[in-house]
Amino acid sequence: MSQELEAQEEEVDETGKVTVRVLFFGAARDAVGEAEILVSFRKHTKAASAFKQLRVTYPALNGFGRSLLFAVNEEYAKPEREVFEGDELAVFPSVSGGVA
Amino acid sequence: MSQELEAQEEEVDETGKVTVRVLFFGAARDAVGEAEILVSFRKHTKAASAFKQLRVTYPALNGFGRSLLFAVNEEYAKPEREVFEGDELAVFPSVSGGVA
Amino acid sequence: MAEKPTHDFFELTVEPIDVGAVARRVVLPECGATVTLDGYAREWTKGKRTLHLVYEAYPAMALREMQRLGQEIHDRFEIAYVGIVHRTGRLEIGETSVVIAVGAPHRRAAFEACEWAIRELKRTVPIWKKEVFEDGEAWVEGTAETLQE
Amino acid sequence: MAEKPTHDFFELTVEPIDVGAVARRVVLPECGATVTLDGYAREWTKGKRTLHLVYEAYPAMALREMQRLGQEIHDRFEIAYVGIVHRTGRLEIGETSVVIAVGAPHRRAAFEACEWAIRELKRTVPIWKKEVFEDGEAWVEGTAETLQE
Repeated sequence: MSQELEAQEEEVDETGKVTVRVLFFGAARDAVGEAEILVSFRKHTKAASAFKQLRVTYPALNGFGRSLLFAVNEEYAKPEREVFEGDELAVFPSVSGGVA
Repeated sequence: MSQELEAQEEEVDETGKVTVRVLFFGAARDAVGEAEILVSFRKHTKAASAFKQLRVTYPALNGFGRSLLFAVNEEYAKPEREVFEGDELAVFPSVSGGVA
Repeated sequence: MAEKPTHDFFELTVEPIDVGAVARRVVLPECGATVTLDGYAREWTKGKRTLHLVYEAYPAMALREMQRLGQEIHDRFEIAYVGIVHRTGRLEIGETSVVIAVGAPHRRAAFEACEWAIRELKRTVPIWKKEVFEDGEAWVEGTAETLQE
Repeated sequence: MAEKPTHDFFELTVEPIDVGAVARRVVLPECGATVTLDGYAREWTKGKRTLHLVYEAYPAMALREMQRLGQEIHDRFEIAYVGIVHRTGRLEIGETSVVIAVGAPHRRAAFEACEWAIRELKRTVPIWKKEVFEDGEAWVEGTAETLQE
């Protein structure tokens, strides 16, 4: 699966693919070792599927379990939301700003 | 009763009397027309009785009903507390400091 | 009465109150949050316009009651300190009449204690407010009807 | 979304936050109270010493989530405005990480709304805290486990 995703990354200009930016924050960025990447998915991929593929590519993300959150275009992503060309995805652990 | 109290005020040096200061605040001061007076009571007068006598002397205080508060020496007065020579009594409406 | 050192403060002042200075006067290493109530003179109340206010205190007793309140608040809530500064005299609209700052390790206790403190202050601390309108003035009635029973 | 003019403000900053300036930025004539939460870096947590903290935000989304929070708070509480300023970057012990100020005609709503706002901010606004200790550092885990269900 990891290879499949990487293969997609090399086919960004092919018909039937969409390319998006993916941002990682906080402990998720440390785990992945990247702050931002470009990734391609098949057209009509849903957000839930896109983030599942990212977990496969970056198994370190599985360490966060259910506390991992996903956003598309600066909003928490509904699972059925379709991912479009140029979207900005983000992956991060549950937030902890503010105070005690 | 008003005269009796006034009579007491003229006998401050007699044995069997105690003289105290009485302070009025807020709307109670406006009603009474005095900020501070000297008053004498019989020795062993309880706070409840002292304040009852003040209400007789200054009937305007009755307009406040149960919202009138009493203090002896900067503390809310227990009814049975005895009033001693030199005590500082205070009479005022329920408080309204602070904010909305 | 607590024997340990206290960071509490209780003051009356006729000068304008600097809310930030009160809120940040005490910052303790075991604390993570300060909740501050900034109370100020409201211009419009139920459609009636207030021009300015006058606060009057029975100063010595007001400070004693604030200190009593301070002792009780430590018994009731897990807080590190409480500070109260109340202004007296004439206040213009929008000027701060009272600031209550409560610092605590955790914010929940700070919120609860700060709200309790202002409720208790309005019930027991001898300070009175007079509202001055275009057509007169009036002392504001408190609501502590059963305080002394 | 409210059509009426708003006095709300939502900001991220790398500069030190002036709590008093945030608390007093908005003072409205129909208001009588502002409740402010000042959150700051705590030195001691469960016996462990923190040397300093680092806050990281997803800035554009953090501001969007704060604005969403602002809209919801007006639906839930009778308040006049809410303002939130959150600092990012390195913070020394005792420095303010977040200030939430809520102004209302009556203090009860201001307390409730301010406490709700910090709870919601910690649940949904994408900002993360890293604690730096003598012997290492650690991202602090949030608790929003079911946010996305």
